[in-house]
Amino acid sequence: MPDYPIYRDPPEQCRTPDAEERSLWGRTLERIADHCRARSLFVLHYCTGCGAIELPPSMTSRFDLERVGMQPMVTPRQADLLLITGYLSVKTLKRVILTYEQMQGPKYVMGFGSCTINGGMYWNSYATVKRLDQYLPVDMYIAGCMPRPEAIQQAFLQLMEKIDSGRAQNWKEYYRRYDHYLGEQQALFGEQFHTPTDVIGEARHYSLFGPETLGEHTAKLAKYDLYHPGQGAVDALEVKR
Amino acid sequence: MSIALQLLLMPLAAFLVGLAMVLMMRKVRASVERRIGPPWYQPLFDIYKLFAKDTQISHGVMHDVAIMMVLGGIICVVLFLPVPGMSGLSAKGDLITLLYLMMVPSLGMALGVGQTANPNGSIGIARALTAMAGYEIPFFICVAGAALHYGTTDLNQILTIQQHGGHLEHWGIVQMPLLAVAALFAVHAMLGKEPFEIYVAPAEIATGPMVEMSGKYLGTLFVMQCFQLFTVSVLYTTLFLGGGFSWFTLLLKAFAVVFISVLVTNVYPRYRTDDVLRWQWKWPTGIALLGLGMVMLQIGR
Amino acid sequence: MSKSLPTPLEGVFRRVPGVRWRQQAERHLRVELSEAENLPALLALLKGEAGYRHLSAISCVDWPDADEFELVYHLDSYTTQVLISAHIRLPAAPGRYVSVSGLYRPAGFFERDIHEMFGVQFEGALDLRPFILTEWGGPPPMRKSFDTEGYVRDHYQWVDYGPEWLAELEKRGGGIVE
Amino acid sequence: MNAFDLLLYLALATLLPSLLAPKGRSGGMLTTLAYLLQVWLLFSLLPSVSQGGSVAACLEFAAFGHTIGWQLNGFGWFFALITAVSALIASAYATGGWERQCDHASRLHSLMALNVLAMYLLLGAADLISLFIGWELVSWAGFLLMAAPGGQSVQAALRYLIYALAGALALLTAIVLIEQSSGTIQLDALRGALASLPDGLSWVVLALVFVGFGVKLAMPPFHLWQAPAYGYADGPAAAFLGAISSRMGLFGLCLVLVQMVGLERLVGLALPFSFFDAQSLLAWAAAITLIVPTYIALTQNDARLLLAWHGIGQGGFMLLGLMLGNDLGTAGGLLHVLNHASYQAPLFLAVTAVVYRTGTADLDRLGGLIARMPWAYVTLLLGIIGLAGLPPMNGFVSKWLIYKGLLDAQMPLLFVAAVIGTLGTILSVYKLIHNIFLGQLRAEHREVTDAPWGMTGPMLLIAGFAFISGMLPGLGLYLVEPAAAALGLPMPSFDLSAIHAPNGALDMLVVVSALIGAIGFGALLFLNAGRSYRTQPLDNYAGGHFLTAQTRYQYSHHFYAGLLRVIGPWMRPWLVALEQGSGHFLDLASAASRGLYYHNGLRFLVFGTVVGLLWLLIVV
Amino acid sequence: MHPDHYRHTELPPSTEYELYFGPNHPGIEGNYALKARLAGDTVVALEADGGYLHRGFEKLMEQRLWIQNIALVPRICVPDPVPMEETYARAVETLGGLEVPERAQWLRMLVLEMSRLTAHLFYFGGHAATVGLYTNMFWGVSDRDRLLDCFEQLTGARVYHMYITPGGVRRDTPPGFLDSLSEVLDYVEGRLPKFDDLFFDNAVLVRRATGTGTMDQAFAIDYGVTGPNLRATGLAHDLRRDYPYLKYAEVEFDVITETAGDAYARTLVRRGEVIESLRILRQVIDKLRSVPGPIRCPLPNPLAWRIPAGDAYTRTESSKGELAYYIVSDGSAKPWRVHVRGPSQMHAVQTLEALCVGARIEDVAQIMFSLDACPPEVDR
Repeated sequence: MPDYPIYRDPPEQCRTPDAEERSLWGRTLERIADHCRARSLFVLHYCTGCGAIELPPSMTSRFDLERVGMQPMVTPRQADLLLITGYLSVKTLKRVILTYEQMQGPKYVMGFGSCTINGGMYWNSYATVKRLDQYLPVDMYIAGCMPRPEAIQQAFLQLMEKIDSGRAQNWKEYYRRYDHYLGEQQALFGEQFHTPTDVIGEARHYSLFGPETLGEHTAKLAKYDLYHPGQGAVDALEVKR
Repeated sequence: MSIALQLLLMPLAAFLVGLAMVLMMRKVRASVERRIGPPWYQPLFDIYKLFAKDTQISHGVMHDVAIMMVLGGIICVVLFLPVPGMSGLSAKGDLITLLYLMMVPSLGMALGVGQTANPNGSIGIARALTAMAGYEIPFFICVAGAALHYGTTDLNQILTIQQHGGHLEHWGIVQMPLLAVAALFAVHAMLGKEPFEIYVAPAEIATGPMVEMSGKYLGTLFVMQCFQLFTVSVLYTTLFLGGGFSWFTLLLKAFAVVFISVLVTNVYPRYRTDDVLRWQWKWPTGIALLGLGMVMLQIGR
Repeated sequence: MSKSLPTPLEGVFRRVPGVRWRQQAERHLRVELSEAENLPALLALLKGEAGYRHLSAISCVDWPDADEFELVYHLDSYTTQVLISAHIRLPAAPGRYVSVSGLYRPAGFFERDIHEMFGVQFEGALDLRPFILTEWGGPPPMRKSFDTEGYVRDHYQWVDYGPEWLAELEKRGGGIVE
Repeated sequence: MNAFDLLLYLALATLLPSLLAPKGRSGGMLTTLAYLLQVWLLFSLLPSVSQGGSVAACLEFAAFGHTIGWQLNGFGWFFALITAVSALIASAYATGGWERQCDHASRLHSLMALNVLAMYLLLGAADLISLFIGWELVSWAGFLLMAAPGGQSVQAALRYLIYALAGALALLTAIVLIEQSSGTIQLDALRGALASLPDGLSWVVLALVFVGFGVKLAMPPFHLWQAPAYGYADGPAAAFLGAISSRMGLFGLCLVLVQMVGLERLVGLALPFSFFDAQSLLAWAAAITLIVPTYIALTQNDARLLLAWHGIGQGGFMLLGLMLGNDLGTAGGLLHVLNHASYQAPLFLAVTAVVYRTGTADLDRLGGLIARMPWAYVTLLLGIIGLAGLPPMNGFVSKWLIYKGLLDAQMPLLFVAAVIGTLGTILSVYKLIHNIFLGQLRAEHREVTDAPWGMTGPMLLIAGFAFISGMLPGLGLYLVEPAAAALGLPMPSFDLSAIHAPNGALDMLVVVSALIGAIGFGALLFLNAGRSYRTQPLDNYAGGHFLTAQTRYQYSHHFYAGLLRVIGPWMRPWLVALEQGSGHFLDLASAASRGLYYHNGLRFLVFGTVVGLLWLLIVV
Repeated sequence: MHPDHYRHTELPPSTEYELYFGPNHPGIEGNYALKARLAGDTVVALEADGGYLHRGFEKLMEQRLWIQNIALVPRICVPDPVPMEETYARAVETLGGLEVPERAQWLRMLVLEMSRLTAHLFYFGGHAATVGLYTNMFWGVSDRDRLLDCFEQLTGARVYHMYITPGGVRRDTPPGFLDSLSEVLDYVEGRLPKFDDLFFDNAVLVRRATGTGTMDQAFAIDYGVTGPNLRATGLAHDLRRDYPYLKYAEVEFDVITETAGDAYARTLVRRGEVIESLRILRQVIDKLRSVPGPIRCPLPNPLAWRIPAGDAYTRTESSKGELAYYIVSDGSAKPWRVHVRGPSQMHAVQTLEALCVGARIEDVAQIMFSLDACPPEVDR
């Protein structure tokens, strides 16, 4: 049993320091940006599980999520919002982690359905992971199996509100606590697990470095030479499957 | 108006009009699909959000330079396109220059996408260039016909000829109806709408050129879409619809051109790459050649 | 047991030794082969002479008490329209059998599936590379000996759901009865 | 002794260093210096050749009752300048590093010098005989240069030789015919002299001249030899040949068609039973030269062949412009000769730099080199923008002139043909740069670096010139002016940056500044919009999969599959069969001639002479 | 020539390259992956890669009571869940010797056909989206929503209804349900001409779908293709008619066939089946107005329900093809073994791999959607 609750509010230090460092002009721009971000959510088109079946109804004519500025996007690069639509098999989780890391911040993760919270009805399945926020920082959960379009909309609206008010900063936590998340991932996939993305380099580049960005788990990445992408890296980047 | 002010105002106006055109496009699409569609600020918010992304991925110098080329190229094109009250630099470069300048952002995008080293992107570019070979041929036939008809390639002169007397009879579409029709087909393909949307084709190549574009890179492509809608529709208006005496008439005509295009696009699937060529080389090209023949006869007489 | 057997089947069953059949349900024959190695011959005859061109499924059942795997081949014919389920049993120890994918292409998928879920080896199969469990390190999960709850406990964390009303229900002797 | 004499002697002397110092780089350096001197000499000739003047060489002799001599006018001077500069760049490039990998560097230098000398002799011809002498020298020198690397290049060069022999014979016949009909061989005296020939004879002369010079221009149906012959030549030699060599054909063609026959006569020379006159026929031949090789280039998988095929196509552009006879067309056609040389040379040199480092020009075995060879990329990029004719490069200016000329001449269909050619060019140059420099970096090229500065410098220099002369097209047009004057063709009014036309002008300085300014604005916007992180190539979208170094995901082969599905069938059935058939025939003929040549040189000479005499007998 | 920095390696030229379709790709139905090896724009080889949706259903069902499994089975195939419930329930009934009351049988047919309708409407949208006709997707999905409302009215859930239980159904029709359903059916029928205009008669679609992913009848039978995909090759085989279950023998309907066997034929077959489903539904509604009776047979304490030992193999014609459950009971409170045979197991792996060879990039997604492959059925 983990000793922290499933829902964790974003740590305060994630947002405030940079907000205070910024000038009035910078804060105003950031405020406008948050406003725009909330009203222009690009959802990644990745049907990770069966919850995806209620997305087309939410997106299309009847509920029309474009009314609130959401539209599906194809590749992780373009998207802001990753929907984990239900249970995650181990095989999918690997892809989801890569996909998440390939998304560009600010990025948000939404867990769909009970199975992302505690495994749901697949609690004793050998193939699915039970808790999503063990591996990725999650911004919003929708309970239920299967969540109804109304619930989905409600969650989206709440997420938008959270973004608008500047509280949806969990994506920074992934950089700040990368060692923790990597450790959880390695525990599941094996010690040699790594993605071709350079999370640590990005954290350094964007000043998102935190006390837990580096640690014993990230030390294992050293041999893949991810910190200095270039000459040798291409050789080593090979995922054991 | 001083030229410096014009150089500032022309891109700004083009951008704003382009935003409105994108909004109209999305609204029309929504109503065809029986839904409400985005709020009025949506295109602007999308672009602002993309430019305000905190992290973004670059695949190399060319990827960055490409974005600058795209932004610069589209702005530069607008400077050569006369609009009511502002002729910009259009006296220094004519229709052919304009059409060639329009290829600069495309080239920039092609190079940038190439550096992202994604096969989807490369296929997308290969398809886009192929489609270009498809629609540019009829379009250039129309341009040749129009240039012969007006006896000039200077856009200001073309506008003067058409607006002479303020009657419809001098409009390109009245004088050269076949060319105007063919050019409309080509313009539709130039805007990359279904059934000629092969180079984006999300279900096949995952949006092709845009596949590795994040944040401001993608935002630039959104901006490019705004400018492209403006440029193409205003160019068509200038060549065939008599341009505009005022901004109101110009926008009325330009929006009508885009409206026809977006109305058609929503009821067609996309053709395969080779079918795009076959279609473009059959119908618009054939009509354009007929129209060209008529222009030749007129000139000969 | 049943009397009304379509004519081609009668002959086919007679020509393969060790075939016992009975009507399991309406238009569903259950065929048991005492010798597992006779199955390909039976399938070949069924396909060739009785028009059984459709292999509906191959099911595998683990019988750990007998140390056996049971393979069930479900066949259908678009002409006679009588379903046939042919049962064979294999010793679990080597867990080997011959592939029938040369006869029925769909067998390729089912054999691949059974191979990764039960660990049964099919000789001459089209493709036995993992399909679903490509990133799986454990034993074949569908075997009865595989303890899925134990595996889950070892590999995943989950939040226990123990509301008070359930505890009370259990105290009163409710809940799941074995 | 005037500057032209000096030039010829210097060109002869340029042969020496590489012959005398076959080892080491001093020979190459001296050769390069000699080319530099030649360029300087040519510029010093500019005042005397402009305004239709000319400079006669003191070298002359008498034969066949005529005085054979050499005299350089503005037209020849224009081509000679391009020749000298191309040779200078190629030689500097070779000396700068390329020859380190080459076991026959001195042979290359001396053969290139021989080529330059031969071209001077051709370009400075004062009469038909010296023209023929120069022509033959150019052919043979070209052959030797093409065949220098050995191997498959010899085969290609022999193919060229077969064509060149046939062309030479046709030319000889034409010369005899002209001499017979006009009674003189002096080019000055022949100016407009052929305008009064009867129709039938005019057609014969035209056909013979077309064959004779068209072979060098590789106009269809004589297009088969050039691409392999240039493509497989040594890199610097390929750049030199590609930049200028086949323009000699254009020179000859213009000499006869424009100077002797005159475009007015061509217009009046109607092809019986058709709408065509000789001018439009030639223009259409030029358009076909523009389109067919360009779309053949699209299907090439070897970077050098692709470029060589484009060289043929661009020749069509030049001829098209010159056949128009109006001011814009003339300026465009001649300017395109200069502009083409200025981007074709860097293109070949950049590709050669890639071959120098990677050992291959196979477009399926390259990719992603932009990270490793950025300067070669820049060169190639500037080159392809020029070749595709997009602003801001100079290729755009000459193409713009030709387009405008076509519209002014009311030839919209030829305009469309030119556009079709340009579209094909854009397509294939993107394939070229994509397959070499963009996309996935191959594992074996991970440690490749840019070519040494000795190579990179010259190619960047000439590419830079292509950009500058695009921004200031007046630079090139000043050089074109004497040529047009010598031909007696009109020129548009222009200044350093702009070309004036009443119905649509072009001010490249404004266009380029606007473009650069706008790109600068874009850069400001880009740089202020939040930082980006440079990631490594495997961090890439693959549908959620993990890419590995072993995955081959470079899309290079069959790049325009969709397009080729449509135009492939048009090419395939008869055209390819014909091409292959004639190609095989040529190979057979060249093999036979090689056999003869290798086994008994004397017998080969006798054989060649007999064939030539037979030909003369039949014709005359 | 021996360049300075040239290191000789044996890397082959990139005449062939790899392109990954999925799992994160809009051209993929669900969470599934296709690895294509391409030459130019032509597929040289295609490898299906499944297991992204693997939850180990068959194992899970061995761990749960007979009655608990009702909650699991619909989740095996999301777009068309009702046949899963029906097949499972019928297998349990066969094993346990349960008799389903007549009204329950009609109710089951009602939800089965409604589910087929929703699946086919979804299919129209999906197929259209792969070729870029998004309007059709919006229309199809929103029209499907009307049927989901009916489901909600009847079962209380939109997607996972868990309506069919062994021995009957969970609840009877609420008042006014049949009328509102009839209205929806009329609405859907009225929409069909619009779909014809937009989709089936669209010249561009016909151009794209004709001749794409063509299989002949022998190929289809050889690869175990079933359902509408098989009927599109001209073989009139339908389990509802050939092995009638429930009351299918008592309703009138036609088995729709096409002969071309390409993507367009498969779409047309489904369009025909929509009409047939409407026909069946109307007959069922009429019956439901007249047939009274209980809606399920009496069951023992479901938490201690033991099923006699034995095995059963039951098949249902789902919207995608032949769906079958093989259930073995050892007489305990839980199934000993459940094997799910989904039609997509045949369509999405071997058939798709074979059909895509020689196809073009443009058509891969279309071929997959036109087979109506459902990955969760494959992965279970």
